[in-house]
Amino acid sequence: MPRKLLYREALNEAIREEMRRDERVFILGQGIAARGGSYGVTRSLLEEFGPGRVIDTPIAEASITGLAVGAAIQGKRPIVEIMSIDFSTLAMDMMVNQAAKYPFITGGQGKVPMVLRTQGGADHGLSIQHSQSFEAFFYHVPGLKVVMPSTPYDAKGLLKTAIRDDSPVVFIEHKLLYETEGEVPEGEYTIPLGEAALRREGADCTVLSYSLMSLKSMQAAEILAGEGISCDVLDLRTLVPLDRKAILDSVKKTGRLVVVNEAVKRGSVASDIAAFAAEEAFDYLKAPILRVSGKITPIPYNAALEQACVPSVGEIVNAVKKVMES
Amino acid sequence: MPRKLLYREALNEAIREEMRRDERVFILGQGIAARGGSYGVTRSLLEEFGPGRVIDTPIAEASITGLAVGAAIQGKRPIVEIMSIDFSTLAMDMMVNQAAKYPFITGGQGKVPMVLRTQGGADHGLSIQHSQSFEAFFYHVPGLKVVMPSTPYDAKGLLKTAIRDDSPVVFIEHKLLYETEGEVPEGEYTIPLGEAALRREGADCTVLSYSLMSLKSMQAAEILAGEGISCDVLDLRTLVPLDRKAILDSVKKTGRLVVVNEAVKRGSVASDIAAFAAEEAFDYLKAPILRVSGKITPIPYNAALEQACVPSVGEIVNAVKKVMES
Amino acid sequence: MFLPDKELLISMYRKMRLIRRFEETGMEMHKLGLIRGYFHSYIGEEAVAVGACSALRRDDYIVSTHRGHGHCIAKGADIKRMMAELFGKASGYSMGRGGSMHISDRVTGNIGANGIVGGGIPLAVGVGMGIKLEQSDRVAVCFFGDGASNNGVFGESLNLAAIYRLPVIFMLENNCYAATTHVRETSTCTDLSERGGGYGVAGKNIFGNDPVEVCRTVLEAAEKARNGEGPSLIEAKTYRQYGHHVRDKGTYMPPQELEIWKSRDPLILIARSLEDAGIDTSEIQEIDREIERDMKNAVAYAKYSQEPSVEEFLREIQIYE
Amino acid sequence: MFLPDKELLISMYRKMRLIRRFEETGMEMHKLGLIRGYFHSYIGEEAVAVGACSALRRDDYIVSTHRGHGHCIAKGADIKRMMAELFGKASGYSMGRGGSMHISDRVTGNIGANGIVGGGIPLAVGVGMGIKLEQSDRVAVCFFGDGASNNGVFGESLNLAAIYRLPVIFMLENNCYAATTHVRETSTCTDLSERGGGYGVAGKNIFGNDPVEVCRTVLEAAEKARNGEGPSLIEAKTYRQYGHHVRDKGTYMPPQELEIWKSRDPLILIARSLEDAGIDTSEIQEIDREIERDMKNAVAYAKYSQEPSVEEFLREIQIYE
Ligand SMILES: Cc1ncc(C[n+]2csc(CCOP(=O)(O)OP(=O)(O)O)c2C)c(N)n1
Ligand SMILES: Cc1ncc(C[n+]2csc(CCOP(=O)(O)OP(=O)(O)O)c2C)c(N)n1
Ligand SMILES: [Mg+2]
Ligand SMILES: [Mg+2]
Repeated sequence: MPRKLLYREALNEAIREEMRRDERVFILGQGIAARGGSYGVTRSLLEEFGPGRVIDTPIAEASITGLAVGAAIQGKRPIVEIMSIDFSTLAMDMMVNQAAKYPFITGGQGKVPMVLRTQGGADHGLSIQHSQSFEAFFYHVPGLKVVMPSTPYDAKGLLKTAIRDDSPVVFIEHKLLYETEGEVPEGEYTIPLGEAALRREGADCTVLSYSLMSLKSMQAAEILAGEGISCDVLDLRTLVPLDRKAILDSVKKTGRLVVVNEAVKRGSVASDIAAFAAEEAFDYLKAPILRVSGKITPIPYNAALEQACVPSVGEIVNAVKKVMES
Repeated sequence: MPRKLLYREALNEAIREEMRRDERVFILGQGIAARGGSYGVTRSLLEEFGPGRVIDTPIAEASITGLAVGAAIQGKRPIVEIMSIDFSTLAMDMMVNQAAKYPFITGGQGKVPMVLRTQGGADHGLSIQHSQSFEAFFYHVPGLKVVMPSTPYDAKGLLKTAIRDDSPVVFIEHKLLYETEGEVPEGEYTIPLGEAALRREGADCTVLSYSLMSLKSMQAAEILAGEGISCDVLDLRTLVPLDRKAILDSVKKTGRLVVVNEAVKRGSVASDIAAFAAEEAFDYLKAPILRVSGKITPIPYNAALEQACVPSVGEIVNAVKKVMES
Repeated sequence: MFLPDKELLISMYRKMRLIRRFEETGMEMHKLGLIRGYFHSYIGEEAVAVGACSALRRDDYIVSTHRGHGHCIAKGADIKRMMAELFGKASGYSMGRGGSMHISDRVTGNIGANGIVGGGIPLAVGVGMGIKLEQSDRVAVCFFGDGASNNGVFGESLNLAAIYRLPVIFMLENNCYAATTHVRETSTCTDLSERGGGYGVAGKNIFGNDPVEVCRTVLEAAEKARNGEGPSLIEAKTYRQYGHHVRDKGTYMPPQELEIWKSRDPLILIARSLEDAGIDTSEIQEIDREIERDMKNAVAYAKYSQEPSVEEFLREIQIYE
Repeated sequence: MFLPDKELLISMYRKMRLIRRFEETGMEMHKLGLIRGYFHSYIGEEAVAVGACSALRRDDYIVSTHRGHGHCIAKGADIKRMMAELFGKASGYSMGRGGSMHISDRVTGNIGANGIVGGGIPLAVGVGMGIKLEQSDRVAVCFFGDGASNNGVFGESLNLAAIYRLPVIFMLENNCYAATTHVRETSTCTDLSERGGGYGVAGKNIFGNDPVEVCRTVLEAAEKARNGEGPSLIEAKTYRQYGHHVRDKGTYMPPQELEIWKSRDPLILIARSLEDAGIDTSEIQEIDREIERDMKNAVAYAKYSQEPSVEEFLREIQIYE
């Protein structure tokens, strides 16, 4: 029977394996050592690797991120954990103006092999400043790679690759995925950045998403299948580099595209992918490209309001049905 | 003869008039008092309003922005100048998690009538960390308004409106516009946020842009007119709120859309507008929606490289010609 | 020297007790599933908020934190609307949109709590600038934690307040922990108040579990601020008697440490002061009974208040389009 | 006590003089339109970079600023490639992509300049962490200005370096100005080195125009760092003898202030030290002549180097897709 792990366990294993493999890898963040991180991802790493390589930090998001950048330039392979992507606003300068730019500044000589691990997404009533989805910020910045896995298997394989990558990688987890389970083989494996996964094949419409929304898209596709509509469900897995070929292949095949993400619709990655398709696959399109995204609002606390802001399976189903009418 | 002013003079007049009109208005930033700002926008305000309302600050972008947020909550109408939008990365938390959220947190009771004035864009070899276009960051954040005027007339009228607005407004100038001249009437006027300006009417294609790129789009339209292609040139002026109606009206009329902006193409405002059109005007489109945007790279120093990264008039012309072929 | 009168002692006791009971009740409600999200209890730290706010006028401002219920109550917030907010109800301070980490109250000058650690510090400086521009003699008290003092905005903001001589009192609540991290691990200095000097803000260290000492210190700082003599930094040493939030059991907190601090629990100390001042136990019991009644009412109010309407919400957020 | 030998004095003179001439030449080239963008001259501050780097080993690191030419040269950069970078040429340190504010040099351990004021400070802490992980005895010197010390990362980073005991020397170049703003206006303290104490980093104040004093202080700090005793903060008082950048005339700088500082120009002071040490003027004149020749060569190299190819550039940036 294939082994199953939780998403957080898969991440833990990835970090552990890479720390064993390469002594230049170290990890720092708030409460990641003895406590094992807010979501348990770094549990018992301290015991194995000691306080020199598993480092608790003060609340100083800008400078701990900058520390990672500096250490990466110096030749280490740091992983910095920002507890919540909402707080990455404090580290923006270090990511945007330092990490992303350094290889360019040095004509490619200087590498910045660091990973910024963080988590986003709405739930549990964490509300306004603990529920946001900010991948669009990083997506817009040349020099950063952006990874958003949806399964334990991908989480492990992509994090290992991210740690080995010579560019700064923003690795964004989702708070609702940590306790999800999935198959993760025992042996060593990695997944290259920039390859989308076709989760389900269909002929009528492409449903494109990533992170938690991939799971919801699969549920929607299941429902739609029951109504005779078959979907390609494409999980991007990495946003930068973007698997343009997979997107175009699917859209050219189905002629219809629904892009789903949890982030606020305006200025989202979904918008960018829709624009890309409208530019590159226009002649194949049979219907408007619809985006199913988070509402344009801060995320509220009340459970019903909170849920109203996040794309639902029903909304995805409706969007697909709508494009099927064209 | 109608009066002409430089863009920076128009901005100066807007600030001066609003400071005269409302004693709650004050301005702070680095070198904005005696020095009059890096681009001369705040010249001689110190003399008229004194150091209590025209305030030089240390290099502390996060906290001077936070100061503005706090003072706005308390009932003032601060204008904070961030010398270069590249440095707004340091103030992201204050804009994204504080300014944008406060009215929501208080159920609309708490207002944040502040303006963050800054400037972006590439030229003069200012290179990697002084040339960027970051409007997409702010555009993605519900609760912020975003204004990017291209003419002295708009600069004045929109800045006055921004100062009077009860929401936080990010007002983005362009370093190449400060010394451009245009008509600015003597009397008091304001321009509402959320109204695009149709700079030129045509039937074949809509060229949509804002800030400096509006000027380049007009030049492109002129060239295209000489070749028998007539364009609607739409200058958005404000990005949030977005004049969706003007966009749709034009695109439905011409059936073709080219979106131009200077920012890096991936994840840009241009992408979002293209996605919007692909969603809402699909049935009217005769051709792919093309984006003419900044190259996906940090901005280099060398003059030829720098210019290669910024959209040129020629690229706009070519994009329009390309969609005309469809 | 400042000596509190009976009235002040009683009013401080009342507020401290109310905070204690509010937190206990809230934690219970959280366990029952009636409150969601993060709930950071102020138990053990009541003397800081109450001592500080007792030194303030109603028209003075405070800026609060994620651990903000105590600040709200100390400044005079309505516990019914607070509890309603925790229940996510339309009658709550944020119409159910914010929850525990986002309560603000215009009426009592509470600029609001903050989910970003350190996020309120620059805002307090702005409030101080607003006051200065009005040339009024109000002050702003900025509450923040030991953890927040490691966020860069702390140093930036102290410096701004100093150079502009703003009427801001930086009230550092050193409760020994930032989440699960002991303050020893995030600073090599014993006293965080030492961080003020280099920015031109005189720092002071006080025992934060004695509301009288806190009140006295803030009164002095406020007088200075009202006289245009600028900001102060006060480090109040106190202790978080529970885990970081409701679901954190605080297993990393050494039992002896907890015991020592429980032996100087602020409610024990204020009770002793009441006794010393010759205040009758029956009077205190009466206050306790009133508080129980008020708490019950608050919970009932929260329970029976309406949920916010999703439709209305979706209509209202169109302003963000 | 540390006493510099002749060789050290001469080598310091050579570097200081080279920096001076590099800056003078660069400003000239800027006025001729051969250099674009910002050009921040280090004239008047040469003793800080040269004094500090003379205390370092070649395998030690430095982190630089927007006013970084002096740091480059002091650590041993090749002025030909520096000038080529300023000319935007393919042979420049950043292949013409960065210009004045972005020169770095792996060979000499120069992590690089920075267009973000304060941006390098956390990076230096990271370099220090990298050294610590290697358990080597290298050190990192982090140069930054008085203005940068108001950026929040300053306090954050000092604290990080202190708690992890990192081998980082924070070298605050107080040249009296941050752009057009006098340090008096941005700090109420006379000594910015006072900011260290609260973060657990001992601060020291020195006269920054005397390279011997700078070298001695950095040697001590480096020894401490190499012994695992952690970071230091050194404030070097110096003066920016020109406007903020080439096009800033510096009209706001009081003439008396400038005069006082010109009377203690670091090049005058080192020349005096050379004299005191009995070094022959002919030897010095020979050095000056060599520098002139090297400068000429550097300009020629820059001039005749190739422009970077736009096509190649556009091909290369595809890695960002
Ligand atoms: C910028 C930021 N980083 C991290 C967090 C997560 N977090 C919430 S409370 C907390 C601890 C805060 O410690 P302190 O400032 O001492 O306040 P206390 O909780 O002790 O009252 C942390 C790390 C956050 N909310 N914001
Ligand atoms: C974060 C940031 N804010 C503002 C600027 C604009 N700026 C460039 S240099 C400078 C002054 C820096 O002063 P200081 O740190 O004292 O260094 P100095 O120029 O005196 O060497 C300013 C404000 C910047 N580059 N980065
Ligand atoms: Mg604490
Ligand atoms: Mg300076």
